[in-house]
Amino acid sequence: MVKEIERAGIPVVHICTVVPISLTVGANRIVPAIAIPHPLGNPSLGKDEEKTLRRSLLDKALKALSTEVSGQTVFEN
Amino acid sequence: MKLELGYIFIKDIQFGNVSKVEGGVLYVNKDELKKLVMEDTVIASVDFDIAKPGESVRITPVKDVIEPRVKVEGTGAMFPGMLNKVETVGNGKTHVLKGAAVVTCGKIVGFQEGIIDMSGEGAKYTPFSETLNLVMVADPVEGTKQHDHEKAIRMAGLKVAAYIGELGKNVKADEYHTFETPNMVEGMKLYPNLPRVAYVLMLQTQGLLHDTYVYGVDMKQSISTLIYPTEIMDGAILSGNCVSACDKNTTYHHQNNPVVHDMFDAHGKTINFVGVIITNENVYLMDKERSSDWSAKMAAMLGLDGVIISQEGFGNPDTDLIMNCKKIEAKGIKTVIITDEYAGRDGKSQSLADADVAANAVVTGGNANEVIVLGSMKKIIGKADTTVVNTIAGGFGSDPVHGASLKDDGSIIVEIQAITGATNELGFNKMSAR
Amino acid sequence: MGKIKVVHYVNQFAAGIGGEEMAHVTPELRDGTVGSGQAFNMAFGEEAEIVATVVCGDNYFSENLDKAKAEVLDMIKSKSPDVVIAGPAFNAGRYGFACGTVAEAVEVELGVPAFTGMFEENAGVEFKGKVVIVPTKNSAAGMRDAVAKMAPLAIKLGKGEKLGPAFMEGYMPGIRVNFFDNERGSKRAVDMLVKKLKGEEFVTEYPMPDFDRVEPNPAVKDLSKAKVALVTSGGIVPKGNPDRIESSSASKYGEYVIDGVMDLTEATYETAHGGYDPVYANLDADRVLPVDVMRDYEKEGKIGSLHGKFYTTTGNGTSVANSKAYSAEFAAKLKADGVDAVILTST
Amino acid sequence: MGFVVITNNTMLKDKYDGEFDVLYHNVSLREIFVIVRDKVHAGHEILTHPMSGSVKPNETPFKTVFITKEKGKLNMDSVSLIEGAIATCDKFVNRDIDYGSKTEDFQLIDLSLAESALASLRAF
Repeated sequence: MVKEIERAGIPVVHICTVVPISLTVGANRIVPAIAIPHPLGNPSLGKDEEKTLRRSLLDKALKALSTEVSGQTVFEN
Repeated sequence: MKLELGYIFIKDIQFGNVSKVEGGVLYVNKDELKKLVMEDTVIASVDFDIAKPGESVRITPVKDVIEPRVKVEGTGAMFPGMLNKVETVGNGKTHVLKGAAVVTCGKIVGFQEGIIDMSGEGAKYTPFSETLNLVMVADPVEGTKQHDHEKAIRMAGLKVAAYIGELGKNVKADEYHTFETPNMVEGMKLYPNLPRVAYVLMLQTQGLLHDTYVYGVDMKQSISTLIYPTEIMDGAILSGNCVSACDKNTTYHHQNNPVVHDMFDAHGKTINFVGVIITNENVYLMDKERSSDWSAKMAAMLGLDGVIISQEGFGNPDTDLIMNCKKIEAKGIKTVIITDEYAGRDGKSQSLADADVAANAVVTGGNANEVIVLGSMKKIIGKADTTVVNTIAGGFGSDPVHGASLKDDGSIIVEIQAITGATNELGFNKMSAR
Repeated sequence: MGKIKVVHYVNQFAAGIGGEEMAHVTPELRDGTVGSGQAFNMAFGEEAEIVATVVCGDNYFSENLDKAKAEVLDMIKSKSPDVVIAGPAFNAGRYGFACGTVAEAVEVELGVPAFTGMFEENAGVEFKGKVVIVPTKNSAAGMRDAVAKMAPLAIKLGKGEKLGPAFMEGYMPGIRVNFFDNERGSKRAVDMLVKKLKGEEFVTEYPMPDFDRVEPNPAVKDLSKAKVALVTSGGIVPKGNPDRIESSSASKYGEYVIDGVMDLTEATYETAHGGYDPVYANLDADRVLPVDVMRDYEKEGKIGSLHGKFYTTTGNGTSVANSKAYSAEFAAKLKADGVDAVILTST
Repeated sequence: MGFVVITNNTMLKDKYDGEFDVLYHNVSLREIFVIVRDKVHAGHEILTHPMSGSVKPNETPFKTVFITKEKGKLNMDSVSLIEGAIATCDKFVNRDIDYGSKTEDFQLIDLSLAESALASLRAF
C-alpha cells in the first residue's frame, strides 16, 4: 500500500508499530508507533497527555515528510 | 567410517511353516511372530497380513514402516540403544531385505493417520505401494495408557523387523554397495578442490506421538550433534512419530535417507560429503534458538561450503527450518532447504508458516492440502471405518463441498496429507509443486 | 456433448464503446461475442463457444466495486457458463483489476472456473496467487498471441479438468499445483546445491515473496501550504461499518468524507479490523487515525489543509503488501485530488 | 524468568493450576490464539511455538501456549509467530469432527506437547 502511494508520486510517511514490517513492505519514511492496538495513543495516559503523545508522533511524521531521504529511513527522534 | 550394504532382493512374501529367505522369497511363520510380539504383556492381540504391489488393498491407520536389515559384520546391532545395546553401528557389513517392509498398523489415540493403498490413484503418492508389506495389526490390553500403547507398538514393529532381517544374515546378497566417510583431514586431502558439503537433518521432537530417538535418546533432550551417514543406515535413528502421515519420516525413510544416498552418489564427483548434523524441532522457542545456533556453529566448525537442510512435520518446524537456513547462510555457507507445503486445497494460501529472503533455494515435496479420491478396495488391512477415515488428518466428518471423507461404496475423499509419506520432506518422492 | 459454454468479460474499450470517456458505462449483457470474442470463437473451433459477453466500464467497476461485482456476477450466472474468460487486459491497470476481481469472484461465488490474461507489469497481476493469469503482450496488438495461449486453457477448464502447474500450462506462477517431477526431491536438492555453490543460475521451487522497492519522492517543500491526507491499514470506519469492510481479507478499501469532523469519538467511529484487540480503537479512533491532531495542525497553519477524505483498509501488518491493485487505485484518486503528502498509519 | 500459560485444556489446568499461573479459557483453539495475540500486542513474549506438534489446527480442539509473565517491548518474533498461527488456522477447513469420547486423547497430546517444553522453561 505504502509503495503504491509513493509510486503515484506522493511523498508518504508510514507510522507503524512493527518497524521490520514497514521495512519489508517498502516504506521509505518510517516513524515507529506506540503499540499495535493503539499505534497513536496510550490508554493508560490521561486524555490531554495522550493527545500530546499523539502530537509528538505526528510532529515526527511531518518532519519526515519535509526531510529529503535517499532510501528507507526510520525517524526515531 | 565404512559400511557395506548387501541387498537381497525380495520378490515375494508368503506365510509358511519355516521362516526363511530362499530364492528371493521371504517365508514367514506367523505364529512365531505372534509369540514374539505377545511377549509384551501390554499387547492383547496381534495379527499379521501381507499386502503386495498392485493388489486391491488398503492399509490404515498406518503408524510406522520399517525395512528389515541385519548386521553381518562390524560393531553394534540393529536399532542400537532401543532394541540392542548402545554400541556404535555404521561400520562393517549389513544385509537388507530390499523390497520388503514391516508396516505397523492400529489405532493409538484419537488422532488417526496414514493410508497406504497398494493400487489405484493413492498408490502413486506413497512409496510403500511398491514394497512387499508384512503388516502387523496389534491391540493393547484394556486400560493401557496412551504412552505405553505407543511404545508397545513401536517396539513390536522393531522386534518384528529385526526378526525378519535376521533371516537374511547368512543369505548371499544380490548386490553390494559401499559407503565410506573418511575423517575430516583425510577427506580434505582426498578432494581438495571439491566443495565441502554436509546434511542438516531435522528431527521432530515434541512429545507423545511426536518423538524421534537416536541410539535410544529422546532427541528433544539433545543439542544438535554429528553422526556418520552410515550409522543412520544401521537404524541409529528411529521414528516415534504418529501424527503427520504425509511429512513425517518413518523409520524406513531414515534407514533409506535419500539425501544421504544422493550425497554419497555425488561424493567425490561434485561435492565432498563431510557428514550429517542432526538437530531437533522442539516446542520451546529458546530450544529452537539454541539448536539452530548449534547447527550453524557446527557447520562453521566443519569448514563447510554448503548444506542441505531437511524438515519433518507441519507448522512449527517451518520456524526451525528458517532459523537453520538463516543462521547457516549468515556464516557464508550456502543452503538448500527441503520442505512441503500447506497451500490450501486450491493452492492459493501461503504455503509456509515462516519465510525469509535467505531461503532462496527451496525444494518442495508438494502441497499436502490437495484433495484426491481414493477408490474403494477389495480388502482392508486394519480399519477403514468412519472413526478412522473421517478423523484422519486430511479427512473430514462433513464438508460443504465433499461431504464426509468415507463414502458408502468404501471410496475415500481426502487431502493427500492422509497418505503415508506423500509429501516427504527428505525428498524421498518425485512429487513437487510449482 | 454440446459445445463448452463460455462467457466473456470485457471493458468498454475492448467492446468498442469508447475509451476513457466511456469508462463509466454500467454492466451490460450481450448475446454472443463482442470485439475480441470472435477471435476466441475461431480458436475454439467446434469445442467451445462464447454464448454471451458482459461489458462493463472500468471506472464504473472500480468505483462501485461491490455493486458492479454483484451485477456482473448475476449476468454471468444467468448464462450458466462452463468457463469464464475475463479480458485479456494487456497493460490497462483498472481493466486488469476488474478482470482479476471478476475471475476470482466467479470461481469463489459461482464455483465456475474462470481466468484472465494481462501484461506482467499490470497492477492486476497481484491476483496471480488467486486466479490463473496468462501473460500477454503490453497492448491489444498482442491479441492474437493472447488468444492462442488462452483458448486451450478455456477448453481445458470448461471440460472441468484440473490445470497442471504454471510452467506447464503457461500461466503466471502463483497458485501452487502438485505434479510428478523427473527426479526425486533429494536429487533435485543436491543438484540445486551444486549449482548454487558454483555460482550458476538455479530455480527455487518455492519463491519467497519478492521485495521490490520504490524510490522515495522528494520532501514536501512547504507543509504550511500542503494538502495532507490520512490513510490507515488499521480499519477505522464510521460507526456501524456502513460498507461492511471485512475484518481481515483486505479485498477492498473504504473511502470516507471527514469534512467538518474535528475528532473521532466512540459514538462516531470504530475499527473493522480483526487483527488486533479493538477495544482501544473503538473507544477513541484517533489512536489509529489521528484526525484530532491533524485538525489542530490545520488551525495552527502547520499544514495547509487536511484532505477531505480518508482511506481505510484492514490489511494486517504482514499482508499490507497484498493490496497493490486497490492501493494503486486510491493513490491515483489522492493524486487527482491534489494531495501533496500522505500519512499512513498501521497497527 | 516468569511464565504464564494460556490454555483451553482442562487436563493441563487440573494438573498444574497452583504450581504456576494457568489462564484457562473455555474457548476454541483459534480464540486461544487471539487471546495470545492480544497479550503479545500488549508486550508479552511467546515462549512456546503456538503451532506445537504436527497436529493440524482443524484436527484438535485443544491448545496451550506459554508466554512471559512480564511485559516488555513489543516482540517482533512473537507478533509474526502468532499472526502466522492465526493465518494457518484460517487456511484449514472446518472438518466437523465429533471428538466425542476421544476428547481425553486430544487433551493428553496437547498436555504432552506442553510438558515437552516445561523442563527447558524451568531451567531458565
